[in-house]
Amino acid sequence: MLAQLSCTVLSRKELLDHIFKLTLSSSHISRKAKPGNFVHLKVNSDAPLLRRPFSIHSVDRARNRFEILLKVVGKGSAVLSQKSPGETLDLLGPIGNSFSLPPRGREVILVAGGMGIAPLWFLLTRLAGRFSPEDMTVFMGAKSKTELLYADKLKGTQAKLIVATDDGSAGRKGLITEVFLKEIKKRGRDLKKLAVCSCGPHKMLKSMSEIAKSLDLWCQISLETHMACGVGACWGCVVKGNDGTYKRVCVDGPVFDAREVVLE
Amino acid sequence: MLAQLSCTVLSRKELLDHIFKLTLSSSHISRKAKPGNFVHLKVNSDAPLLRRPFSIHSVDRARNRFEILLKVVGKGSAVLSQKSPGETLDLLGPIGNSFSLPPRGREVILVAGGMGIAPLWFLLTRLAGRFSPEDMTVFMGAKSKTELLYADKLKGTQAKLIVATDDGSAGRKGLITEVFLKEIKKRGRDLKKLAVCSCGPHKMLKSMSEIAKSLDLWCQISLETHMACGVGACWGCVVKGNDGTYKRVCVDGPVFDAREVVLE
Amino acid sequence: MKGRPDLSVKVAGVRFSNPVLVASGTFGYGEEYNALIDLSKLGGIITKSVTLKPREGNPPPRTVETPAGMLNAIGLTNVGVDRFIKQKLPFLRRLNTRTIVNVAGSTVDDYLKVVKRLNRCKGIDMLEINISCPNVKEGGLAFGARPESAYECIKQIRDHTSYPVIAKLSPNVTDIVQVACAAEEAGADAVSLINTLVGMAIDVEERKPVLANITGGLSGPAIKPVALAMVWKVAGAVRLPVIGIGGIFNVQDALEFILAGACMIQIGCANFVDPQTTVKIVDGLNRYLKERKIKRITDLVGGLRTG
Amino acid sequence: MKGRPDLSVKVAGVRFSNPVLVASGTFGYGEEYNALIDLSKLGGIITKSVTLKPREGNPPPRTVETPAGMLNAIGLTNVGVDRFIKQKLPFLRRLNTRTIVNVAGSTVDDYLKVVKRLNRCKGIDMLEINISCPNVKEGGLAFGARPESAYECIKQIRDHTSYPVIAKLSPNVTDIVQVACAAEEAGADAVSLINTLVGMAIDVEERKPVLANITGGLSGPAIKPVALAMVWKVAGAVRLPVIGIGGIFNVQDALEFILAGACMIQIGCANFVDPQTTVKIVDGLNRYLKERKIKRITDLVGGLRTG
Ligand SMILES: Cc1cc2nc3c(=O)[nH]c(=O)nc-3n(C[C@H](O)[C@H](O)[C@H](O)COP(=O)(O)OP(=O)(O)OC[C@H]3O[C@@H](n4cnc5c(N)ncnc54)[C@H](O)[C@@H]3O)c2cc1C
Ligand SMILES: Cc1cc2nc3c(=O)[nH]c(=O)nc-3n(C[C@H](O)[C@H](O)[C@H](O)COP(=O)(O)OP(=O)(O)OC[C@H]3O[C@@H](n4cnc5c(N)ncnc54)[C@H](O)[C@@H]3O)c2cc1C
Ligand SMILES: Cc1cc2nc3c(=O)[nH]c(=O)nc-3n(C[C@H](O)[C@H](O)[C@H](O)COP(=O)(O)O)c2cc1C
Ligand SMILES: Cc1cc2nc3c(=O)[nH]c(=O)nc-3n(C[C@H](O)[C@H](O)[C@H](O)COP(=O)(O)O)c2cc1C
Ligand code: FES
Ligand code: FES
Repeated sequence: MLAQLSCTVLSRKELLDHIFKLTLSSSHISRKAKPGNFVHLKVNSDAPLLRRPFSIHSVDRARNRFEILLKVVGKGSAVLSQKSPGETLDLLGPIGNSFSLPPRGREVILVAGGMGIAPLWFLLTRLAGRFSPEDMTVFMGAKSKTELLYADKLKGTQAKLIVATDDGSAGRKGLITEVFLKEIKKRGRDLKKLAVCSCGPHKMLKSMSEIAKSLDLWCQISLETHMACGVGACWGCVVKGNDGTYKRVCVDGPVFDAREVVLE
Repeated sequence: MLAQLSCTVLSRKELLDHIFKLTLSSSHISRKAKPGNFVHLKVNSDAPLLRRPFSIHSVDRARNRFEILLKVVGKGSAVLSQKSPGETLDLLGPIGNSFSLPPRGREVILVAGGMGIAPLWFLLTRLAGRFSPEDMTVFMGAKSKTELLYADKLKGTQAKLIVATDDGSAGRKGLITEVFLKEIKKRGRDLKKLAVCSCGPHKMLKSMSEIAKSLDLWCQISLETHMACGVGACWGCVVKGNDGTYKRVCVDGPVFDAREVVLE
Repeated sequence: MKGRPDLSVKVAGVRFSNPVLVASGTFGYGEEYNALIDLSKLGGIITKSVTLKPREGNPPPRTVETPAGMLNAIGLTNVGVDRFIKQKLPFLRRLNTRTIVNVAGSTVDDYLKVVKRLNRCKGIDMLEINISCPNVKEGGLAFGARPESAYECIKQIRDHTSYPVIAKLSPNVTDIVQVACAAEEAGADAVSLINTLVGMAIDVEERKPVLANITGGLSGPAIKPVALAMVWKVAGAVRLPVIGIGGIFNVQDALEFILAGACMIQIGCANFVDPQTTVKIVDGLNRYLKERKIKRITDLVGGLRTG
Repeated sequence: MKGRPDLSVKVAGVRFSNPVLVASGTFGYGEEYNALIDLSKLGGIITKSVTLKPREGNPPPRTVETPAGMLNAIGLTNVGVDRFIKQKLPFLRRLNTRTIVNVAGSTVDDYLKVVKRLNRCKGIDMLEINISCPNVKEGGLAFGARPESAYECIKQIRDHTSYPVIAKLSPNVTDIVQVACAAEEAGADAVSLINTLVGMAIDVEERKPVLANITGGLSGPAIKPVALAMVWKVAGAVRLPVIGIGGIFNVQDALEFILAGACMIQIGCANFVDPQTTVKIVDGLNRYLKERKIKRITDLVGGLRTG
């Protein structure tokens, strides 16, 4: 499965300020990737030296291509965001485990914070056949309206969409985790019927993990850490399990049961 | 005189394979520069870190611009050669001493090896008013025809032009220093009437220095060394003088009396 | 020149098909890279440091990138010698390459216990003794920091194993030559250097060290000049084979170490950047020798002209 | 916050307008950079090492670039103390900034002779004693490599001058804290660290060391993590003011050193890359303090949270 590939950039689109979508050509990734998998991209410049991990955001098997969403937060992402069509990227992938499919009969809830939508969108497309839209809710959080990704696209999926922004400039005001918590509590339903998948900034996932633990939710979260090798060799990317052992985010994750990890 | 400037690249032209001419905008350089002076260019990328020195190749005071010739030999020159019009370059300059004008009445001989033409062309343009073309000879050496620079332009100056290539693919066959030596010996003239200015690869200048010493020629050579500061502060760029002291190529040079330096 | 140049090297009686090894801790137990390169092309694999008991290692964050390098404070995370033998060694044994087991411990007794268990195994070609891990007390830097303790540790191990022993040296010392000489006297069959330099990075926004362990070990191109100087000095001072480590990313780097006196080299964090690094270096060495009509790589070792 | 934040620092009774100094050997005698920056904006200028006799220095090549750094083996080229006093000091004296004279020697007696001549001068605010130059026998590394000899050298100087004395420490040691403590005991008023790490580069085509001196001193961003770890350790161990040096290229780097415990910092080879570095860092520190409503830079010193 894991392979080192040279993929051509097919297109590059600026979705929002500092947020880009790159379409890359690869039959291998498009065929093998599962939601939650990521690719480990060589920046191909002198600095930074180390590869950078990015979730696989969508695949198009018919056309042998896949997409990543990329937010510019530092030097590596800045260089990668400037790759133009025709250039090639050296990548390792697909890497990592993937979201387990929620058991049938559950209500599926996806909780995305900012760039967290990247793998969740891929997951959503895979769940679409298995769950009817009325059984799917997407919570989408962002700092403010200008950083809100995919609201329109998500509406198109017919899944229920709940938006929240920190400053209230779009949707409800507040942290998406608070909105999520309020919402599931409000509904008063049997929480055992929920299947939650979440991805977003570390702080948000920490909240999700705490919520999942306190309510004993079926909840998977996809984590982000600094990675060196990306293939399980260096043990640099670990997260603490609640059994006291460390797990590698790159190959034991990036998807973990939110109840089984200890985030600081 | 010395200033730190931000100069816009006005044009970039590939003269030969791996050899580029950059035109940069700067009223300061165009007004202050003398033949032999150089600029110390920031590469403006993470690697290489240190600036790179390039001779001022021509100036256009009227239009506030100057040119450099740049041969790609490593990473720094490669990055610099890719700067496109509109980009700016951070540079220090003009730096260094300059060629002394040959005393009137002399026969002027310029001996250029490869990129050595860069400062010598600037010198030639300044000598043109002072010496008549028949009193000027340019020896132009290159590895082979494909690396021969400026032969046409030099013909246009009406100065006598003698070309040599290592492989004989253009002009005479052999090292330009050998051709030069043969030529001045052949003429049997009073060597005291000659004024020689030379620039080129280290090995060539070493030969020139030996020739100048053995024949006691009036001969100036413009040296190249690795430079760190480029402003005389670090003492990293030194060449040994024949008095046993070290001279800084950046500020005591780059132009030296060929009889007064010891090249290894 | 007809035929391929001879890249093989013999160290302490063990023949390696080429001088390119992977450095401990950067290549797991080999299997992690099995999907990415043909492991049989490597001269040998050096395992992650093995300790007596399994170790979880340090809390995260454990790595941070720095200019032309990285800091790590993994903390010798490993499965412990027993599980190593049961779960990891069989895979390595099946490979058509040399296996060097890197051993770490906090007391000489620890080291000896690990070594004794390894003594009973098949498929191990050599031991590399880590007396230089800067990230945990148990990593042996206590031994590697002084010639006397290095001697003591290596000597004990020497007396308790018939495997060839490589002493892996720390650069965080005033005179690495003294430590190398102590290892030589103690009966080491080779020395490898360098392990990482102690370093640190600070998150200015949070006003906290980036690494949970506060300090870590610096590796990568940044340390290459330091490693090269040490290899050159040690190679000039000991009769043992010297194995060069530190920021080797391409064949040029590899040749620098070989010319400085290293008969073999180890590739560390370059594996992270490009898993093909080792294979590319082997190919590059072949090409270099061929182009220059040099028959054997061993003809290049220590071929630096300093006169 | 009203008004400008207070960037001034006082070390051994000497008040500096800000904590940004230029490192010895990278800024000549100040005049070389006079055309490029307003020297009065610097906290202070540290001169190229001054020795008793003029020194020509090592043969070229003396510098080579390495990943995120450079090696130098200048060899303490300098005009000697007498010409320094006559030709260089007057310029420095006229500047509205502090002057720190860096002193090097091969024997304690050498150092003392230089110091005694400097004792008679006006316009010198402090001495920095280079016991850490790796490139020449006379550069004092012999002293800086061991606590005992560092003590001896600094103590003698301390007894023969009333200038505040900074001991400039070498990173090429097993335990820099010991050397720092020795300097403290000997009566140093501050320690500065680090000088360069010993390194080497090889020209693979020529099979020769790139530097005529074979080895050189490594500086630049590559060594920043090493410098930072040492500054942090020393700052935690001595009561003296610590001056941080090593790969500081921007305000972020400067803040890392200050948080680690440096009350001042020195900018070395960053001056070569961008002569404005010092001035930009001073501006950056001002901005940082202002934005965070921190009144004094001294409030940040050692403000690292490691709990
Ligand atoms: C499995 C996985 C999947 C990811 N998927 C995506 C994705 O689909 N889209 C996307 O834009 N990003 C994704 N990321 C994050 C992305 O890898 C980082 O943003 C990127 O590596 C930053 O590199 P840089 O050089 O631009 O920034 P750096 O200069 O390395 O860092 C900039 C800032 O971000 C922090 N930072 C960097 N990396 C991380 C990290 N992994 N976790 C937390 N903080 C970090 C740094 O501490 C620093 O403050 C993913 C990360 C992981 C581990
Ligand atoms: C005063 C002066 C004027 C110059 N004028 C010009 C000019 O007009 N046009 C031009 O193309 N070049 C000129 N040079 C040379 C130019 O500075 C170097 O080619 C350039 O710095 C190489 O940088 P790099 O990063 O591309 O190569 P690097 O990777 O630094 O080096 C590539 C190879 O070239 C060698 N090398 C690098 N710099 C030098 C040097 N200064 N002397 C000898 N060998 C060197 C290296 O050892 C290496 O083998 C001048 C140099 C000086 C000192
Ligand atoms: C993530 C990581 C983990 C390491 N773990 C070990 C280890 O367990 N044992 C050991 O002897 N060296 C360990 N090292 C040191 C390397 O083997 C090597 O000596 C060092 O990284 C320098 O080489 P490099 O610059 O090529 O990476 C580790 C290095 C890294 C980067
Ligand atoms: C070219 C050069 C010359 C140096 N000369 C001296 C010197 O004469 N005396 C001294 O104490 N340090 C000298 N140093 C060391 C610097 O002062 C400084 O300690 C070192 O470069 C690390 O800082 P940096 O990484 O900011 O350059 C020199 C450094 C360089 C790069
Ligand atoms: S990044 Fe190396 S083990 Fe995960
Ligand atoms: S390059 Fe620094 S003195 Fe010439």
